[in-house]
Amino acid sequence: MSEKISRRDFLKLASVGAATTAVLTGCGPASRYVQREPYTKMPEYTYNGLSTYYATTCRECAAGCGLIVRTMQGRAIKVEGNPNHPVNLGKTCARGQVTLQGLYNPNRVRGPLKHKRGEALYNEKYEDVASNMKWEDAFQVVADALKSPAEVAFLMGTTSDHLFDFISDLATVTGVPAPIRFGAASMFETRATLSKAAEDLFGQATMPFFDIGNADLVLSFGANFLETWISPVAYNRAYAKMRRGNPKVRGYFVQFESRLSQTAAKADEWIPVPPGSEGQVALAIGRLVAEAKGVTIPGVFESVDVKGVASAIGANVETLENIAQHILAAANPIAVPGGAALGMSNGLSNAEAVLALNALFDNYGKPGGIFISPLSPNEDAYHRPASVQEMSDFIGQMKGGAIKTLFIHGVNPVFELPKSLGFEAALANVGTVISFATFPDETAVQADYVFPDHHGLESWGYQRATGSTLSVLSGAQPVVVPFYDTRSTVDVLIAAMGLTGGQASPFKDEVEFIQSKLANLISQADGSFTAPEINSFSAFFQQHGGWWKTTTDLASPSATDALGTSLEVSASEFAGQGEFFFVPFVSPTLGASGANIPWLQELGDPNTTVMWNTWVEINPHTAEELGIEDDDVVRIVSETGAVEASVYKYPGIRPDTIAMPFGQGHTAYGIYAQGRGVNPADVLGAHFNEAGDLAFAGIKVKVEKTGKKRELARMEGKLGVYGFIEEK
Amino acid sequence: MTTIAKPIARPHGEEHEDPRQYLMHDPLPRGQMNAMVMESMHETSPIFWLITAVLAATVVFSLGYEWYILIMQGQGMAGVTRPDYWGVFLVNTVFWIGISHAGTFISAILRVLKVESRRPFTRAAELMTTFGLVQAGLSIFMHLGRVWLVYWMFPIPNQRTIWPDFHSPLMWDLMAITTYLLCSTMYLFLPLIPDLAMARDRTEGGWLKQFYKILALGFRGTEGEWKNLTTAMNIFAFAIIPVMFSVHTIVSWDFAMATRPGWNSTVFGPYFVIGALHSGMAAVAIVLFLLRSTMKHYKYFIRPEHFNTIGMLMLLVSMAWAYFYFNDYLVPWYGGDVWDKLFQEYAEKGPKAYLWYTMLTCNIAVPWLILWNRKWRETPWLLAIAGILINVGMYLERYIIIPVGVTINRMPFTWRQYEPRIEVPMTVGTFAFFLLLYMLASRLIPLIPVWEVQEGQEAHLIRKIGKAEISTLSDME
Amino acid sequence: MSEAITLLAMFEDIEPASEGVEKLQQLGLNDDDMNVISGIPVKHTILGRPAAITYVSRIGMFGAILGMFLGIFFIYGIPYFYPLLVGGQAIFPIPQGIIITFEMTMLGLMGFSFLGMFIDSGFPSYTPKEYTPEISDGKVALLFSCPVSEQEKFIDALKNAGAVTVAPAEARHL
Amino acid sequence: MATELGMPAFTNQSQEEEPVGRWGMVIDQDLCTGCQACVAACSMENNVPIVGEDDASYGRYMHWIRIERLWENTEYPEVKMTQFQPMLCQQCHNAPCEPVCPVYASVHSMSEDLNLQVYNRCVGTRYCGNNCPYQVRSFNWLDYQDERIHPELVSLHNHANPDVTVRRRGVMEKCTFCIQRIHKAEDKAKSEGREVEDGEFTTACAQACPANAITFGRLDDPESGINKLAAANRSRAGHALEELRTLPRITYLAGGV
Amino acid sequence: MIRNLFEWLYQPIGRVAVLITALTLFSLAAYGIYTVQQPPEQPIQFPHNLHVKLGVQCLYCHPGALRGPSPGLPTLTKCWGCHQQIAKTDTSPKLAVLKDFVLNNKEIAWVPVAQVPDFVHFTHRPHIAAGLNCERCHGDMTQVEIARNPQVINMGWCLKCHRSRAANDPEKLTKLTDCGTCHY
Repeated sequence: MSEKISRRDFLKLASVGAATTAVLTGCGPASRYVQREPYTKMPEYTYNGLSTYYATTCRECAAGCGLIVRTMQGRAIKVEGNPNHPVNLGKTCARGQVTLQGLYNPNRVRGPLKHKRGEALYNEKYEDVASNMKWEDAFQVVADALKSPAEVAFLMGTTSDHLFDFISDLATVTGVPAPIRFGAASMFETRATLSKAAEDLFGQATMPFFDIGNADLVLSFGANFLETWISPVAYNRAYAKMRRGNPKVRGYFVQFESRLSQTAAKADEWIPVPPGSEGQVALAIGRLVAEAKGVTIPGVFESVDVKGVASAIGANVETLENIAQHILAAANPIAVPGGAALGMSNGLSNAEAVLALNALFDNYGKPGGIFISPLSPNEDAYHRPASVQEMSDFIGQMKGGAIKTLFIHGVNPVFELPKSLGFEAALANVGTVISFATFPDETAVQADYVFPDHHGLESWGYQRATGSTLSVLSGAQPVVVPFYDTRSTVDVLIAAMGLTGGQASPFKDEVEFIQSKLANLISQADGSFTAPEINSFSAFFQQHGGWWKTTTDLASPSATDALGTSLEVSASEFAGQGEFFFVPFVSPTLGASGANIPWLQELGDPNTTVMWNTWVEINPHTAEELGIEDDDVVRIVSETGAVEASVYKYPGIRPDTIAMPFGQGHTAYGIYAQGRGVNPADVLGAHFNEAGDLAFAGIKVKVEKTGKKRELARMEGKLGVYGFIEEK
Repeated sequence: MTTIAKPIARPHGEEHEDPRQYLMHDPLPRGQMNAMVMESMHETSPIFWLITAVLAATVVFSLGYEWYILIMQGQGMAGVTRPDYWGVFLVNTVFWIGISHAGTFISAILRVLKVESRRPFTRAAELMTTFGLVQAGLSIFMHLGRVWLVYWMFPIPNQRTIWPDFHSPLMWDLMAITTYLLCSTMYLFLPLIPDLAMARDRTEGGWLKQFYKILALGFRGTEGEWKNLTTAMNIFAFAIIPVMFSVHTIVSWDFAMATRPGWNSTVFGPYFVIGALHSGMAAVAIVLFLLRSTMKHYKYFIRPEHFNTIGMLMLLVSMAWAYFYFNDYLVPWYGGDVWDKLFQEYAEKGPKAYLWYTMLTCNIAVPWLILWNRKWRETPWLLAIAGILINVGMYLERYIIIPVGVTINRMPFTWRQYEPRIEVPMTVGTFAFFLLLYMLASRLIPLIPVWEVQEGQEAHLIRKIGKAEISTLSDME
Repeated sequence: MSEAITLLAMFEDIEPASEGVEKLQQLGLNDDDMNVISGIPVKHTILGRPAAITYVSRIGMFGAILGMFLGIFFIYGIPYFYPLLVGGQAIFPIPQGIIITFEMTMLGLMGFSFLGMFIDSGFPSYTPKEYTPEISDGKVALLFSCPVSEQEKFIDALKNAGAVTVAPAEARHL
Repeated sequence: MATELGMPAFTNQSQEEEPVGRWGMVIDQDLCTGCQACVAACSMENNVPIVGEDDASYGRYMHWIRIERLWENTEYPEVKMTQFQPMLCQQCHNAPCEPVCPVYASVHSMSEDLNLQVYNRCVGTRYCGNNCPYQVRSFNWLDYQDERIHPELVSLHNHANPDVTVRRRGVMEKCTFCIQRIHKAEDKAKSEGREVEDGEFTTACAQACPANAITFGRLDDPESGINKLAAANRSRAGHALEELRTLPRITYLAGGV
Repeated sequence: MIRNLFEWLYQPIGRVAVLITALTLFSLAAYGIYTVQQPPEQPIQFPHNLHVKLGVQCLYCHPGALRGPSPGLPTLTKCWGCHQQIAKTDTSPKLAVLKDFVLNNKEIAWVPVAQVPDFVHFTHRPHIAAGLNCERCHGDMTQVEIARNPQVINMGWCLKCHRSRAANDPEKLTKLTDCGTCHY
């Protein structure tokens, strides 16, 4: 496509864009990429020594924050938040900041590959293996697979983006089964449980939205919304608003969790409750509040025995009563369920109990209360990611050999799924595994073909943002030319469909498909902008980093009988016969898939300040009883497996509980990830809650000494933080 | 000489039977004495050269190679880290500067005070000063992160039109150490000239002859030459004392000026000076013991009376050191600033507490137990052992102040322990280099200032000469 | 006087040497025409000779002043020409000035005394000189020059005074 | 232990007779959630290298800004963590790090009233790091950014910020308040013939902070955001280690109250 | 014999040796200085003097100087923009080089002449804005063919000009002599 024309309409568009926002730039659809020009041949719109800024969307997690990437001479050099983007309002989390180190990561799949399953994608010196086939042949491979639509399956990441839409359409057109979305993030967020609970109470299977920002009292039952939960940046902002948004009232914050998580560290009160008891606690509090209010005890709270609960969590009743008093004093309190509380055999009832507590607070659809998250502009209904139950069913199909070809994109199930589910074994029964992985992750290693997709910063697309009060469709555009010989998966599929001989794709390329999805928005009045025709609209779409409604359309849930129905919160069952509850949690810094980013590895975990490795949190008293010292390597034995990691004597955890971060323990995935730490998913058993989510916190483990010692890299100086007198 | 036979009225003769045990009262013919010194210089056993070779190898490896690694790889090769930005290299610097204080102390202060027993070992001590300072300078350079840019610290005109910052204690340090090194070297050379002339006269041909001839500068010993020499020596003797004190005071200011708990102390100046003398005197004792037991004829020149002098000085200095340390300890302890308290607690109860206790034992208990008895003081090997222990103690003292103490700052979050890495071989290297220099020097220059000894002996003999009535020593000099 | 000859008289000890000096003086030899060479410093009063003049201390003083000005320039001059601010410090500080000035003064003093010793005694000089190695072995030499015509008289006088040898001094390389 | 030490003392600031700085920062510890976004942003903006596990565990991490936390009480169940405290160069007016540098490598910027660290002038005496009460100076112990030693950095260095010098071994470095951004903004303002306005630009850490705990702006403009913020929270406002009278330019707002 | 030490000096061979050594050292030094003073080898021997005499403004080929840190070096399109319309382009043998570049669509890898080290953050814009003309630092291009540095670019040279230009304005002087103005 001719450069000149493209530049001209770029300049035209840019001038318009410049009128609205000075720094944002968007390429017209005609010129696909910013050419990564050498110093001597600069495109006229990149000035020598001056930066060009491109708006795009962060692909590090499913939240869909808007980014502005500063580029210079064709290189992306800094990520900044998009100030106008409703999700993050110009802010970013650590993972968003270092997404560049994914883009320029030393270990990426450099081009289409055919390789033997299990063979590493880089040598022992971590030099990537070169591409060994042409894209044309790659298209043919995909095409052959698509010739028998019934026997293929698509496995995708948590994010609901244009690729998901494309493949869904593909499913309707060619009859391939609907794509399955999954990710460790959604697994630990227990999204299925949340939407199931919403369905039970509001009659609407959707993602509830917790308006923490406008609340003045937050009871969080295991929801670690300041870490990696649904939309960290949005919830961090909401937290700030809750604390200091109202100059007169400082919001109060209580966390019920078995360990002092980063979120709990910011709470005014941390109530260390044993895993699985959150539901009863919620009910008990509800009963106390109702009593204090002097209203008739609603049916939900009748059956609960407050004293029993109090003793069960090792707190005295006064503690709960104080909280009840806080609730009475609060104008608009809110209770948030999440995290380990839901990843239990009784997770669903826990969630429902907490939602019922909100019903008692009577905050449904009120500011500082619970809403139903708005759908994205071009979204027909809420498609939640698959629960682990569904994944295990899917694995069943794979085992059964029903799937001849498996397409995997944006997810690393070999690493993320519990070993006990046997995904890796099931792959053996799949004829062809085609991975679109950008990075040489474990799943790509198990694939027959790797047809690498671009990194998020090199690719077009849009993404449905969660965690915003507005209905947001976040737009992405390439900020640099692809660094390696990668292809956008949509383009690959389009090309392949052309070769199947069957139904060819109606679209010329990815951009055209995206435009088709935007078509119905161009003249919507309540949007952030309108345009006469699609080309300029999609140019604006890139310049603004997306399109969103200007007015909030948070639906208020209709939960008339939330309080009426009696709710039986059974005690949660724990698999395995260890003496310790085992609470895995997503590493706040690494996230589920950040282990290959050097700077994420070097960031200290907020609570333990540990870098570069996996640690086991054990209460100092427990450690003393077991005769374990800091940095001792212990073996965590569950019914299904065992892992070995160094001990961090962590004061902020129940003596009967041990915790471990998820995110490390890769066996591939590049120089910075491989062979570092362990993966707690290896000890998780295949146990599910009523909603089909993995009961990841629902196991008990044994702790065995190994006699080995491996020093944890901690930012803190132990001498100062824990004192030097005890030092040997 | 005729006059030697004369019986001598000794001021302090009563308590000792045989006056001949005092070097000053046991003169030999001057020619013989010169011969003894020359012989001790030039008669070398193969073992000597063996040791020299070993030392040289150590220097090449531990200083040369390891330093090359350090420069190429960066300071990370050493054990320094946050907050222990300073490590063993600076410990060595302080230690060696401390050692170097003995020479000046003995040869300048004792010269000014006219302590007669100083005469035979002034030069041995001055050599320690110069060679010790060489090690100190090297250690500072090892410590620098970019040593190849060290000339930026010299006040020289440059195109950058930017000069060193004399606000910085390190600049004071640079000035002071440079001054001290230059002056002590000159001060070493001045009294050496007549002995070099003597060596020149007693050497026949060969490069040594040339060597001595050049260094002796054509000294003959005319009245004018002597006058100039003695005048210069007197100026030095008086002027170098304040310089010596200033040097170690300024070294202590490197630490005392810092806004760190435990360092920011007013007593550091004198405390460091006395500490320097402590280790210095001890080192002199060791060196004298070595010289006496290895060098030929030195049993004549270095006698128990000298060890007695050194021993008394050591005891005195040790007591003074204890006094200053108590000062430095008591004030923060009583003052009760939380950070200062933690600084002390860390030294006493922290993981490195054993160093603290060893330090106190070596620096106070050892000298006080050994040196109170004259008989023991006059036992060279005992004194040497005491000296070694004291030096261990003083090294630990510096170690506790710098790498151990620097762990404690006002940001408890950063407190970490320091473990030396490449510092260990390089420290060994500096010690080897010091010994090497000393051994080589002992082959080239007379370690005994013969003419001073002879002068002293003359002084003790002469009663009535020519026109002048001599009643006291001071008239003689 | 006609042409002079330089003689070197060797004495076993200082006392005869001083007598020798006295003899020469009695014979009317000028103090400037004689010099005593000894292995150890001998005070002039012992020999009954006028004190030797030395400029070392004056040169040293000059050096001290020079060093002081250099120090003052370092601490006050440089910041004047190239002012740079560092936290909480005056551009022209007094206490630091004292330190630097002190060190430079001392360096100047000693450095110049050292040089002064060289300059004043004409070191280094490797030209042939009247000298004999025995001097460093304890002998005391009396070097003087007298008219050739009267040399016998002087020699006898010194012999009486206890000179071991009195011989024409030949200048030799040391 | 940690309790008796406590965090740096917070006292009401008494700021008469003290020179007003030019650039300042307000950090609200009540809002800081310890999420490390500022650290990542700072490192990306300023080419701060990673040092790897071994050196990091020995305390050689190069972070220009670190999130500190201590324990008020380590006894279960009354466990209490102190508020997260982002610790970065306080840009003191009377900076203890400056006068001790023998070569003017750590020098005060008279025009911006910041502490400068001139990398190319540094000879590595490390006195400044020693003398910094906040221990926020990091030293390049090894060649962490040398591509010959770390070939994997060749591709990673594509995102190196050309406005910031890449440091080599033996050089001290520290937070600069993103002086390259200050200069960009001033240059822009100058080209438009005006003064830099408050909030016209901000530092990388403040820009990233999701909870808006970090605010950066003009200190000499009484109407600026930071001054307003500090005034509004006078009761919580204080400086780290104020007793040292280093006159830091960063005001901390105590959290948890 | 002090002479003995330097005996060899009095032999003719010794003197010759000394002479040779001295000459070598001197010529080495001279060569070193000469090389750093020479303009680097450029892909095209671009005659600045000619173009300037033809009235081409500096900023035409180095436009970045007006708005940013680096002035930039002209790209092929820029050269060709004029030269394709100039008859001389086809005839002149010197311009064959340029044609060759164009026809093979190679980039011209100009070698920057006036460079500062990476720890110096120099921006052209304020200097132009301050009314400095290019030859103030880059020399009179009507005189030279290949661009060369009229002087050694070092800190003293920068500061000299900064001081002189801000002599009467203390605030400006502070700003212009501040370390942080160039080094960060």
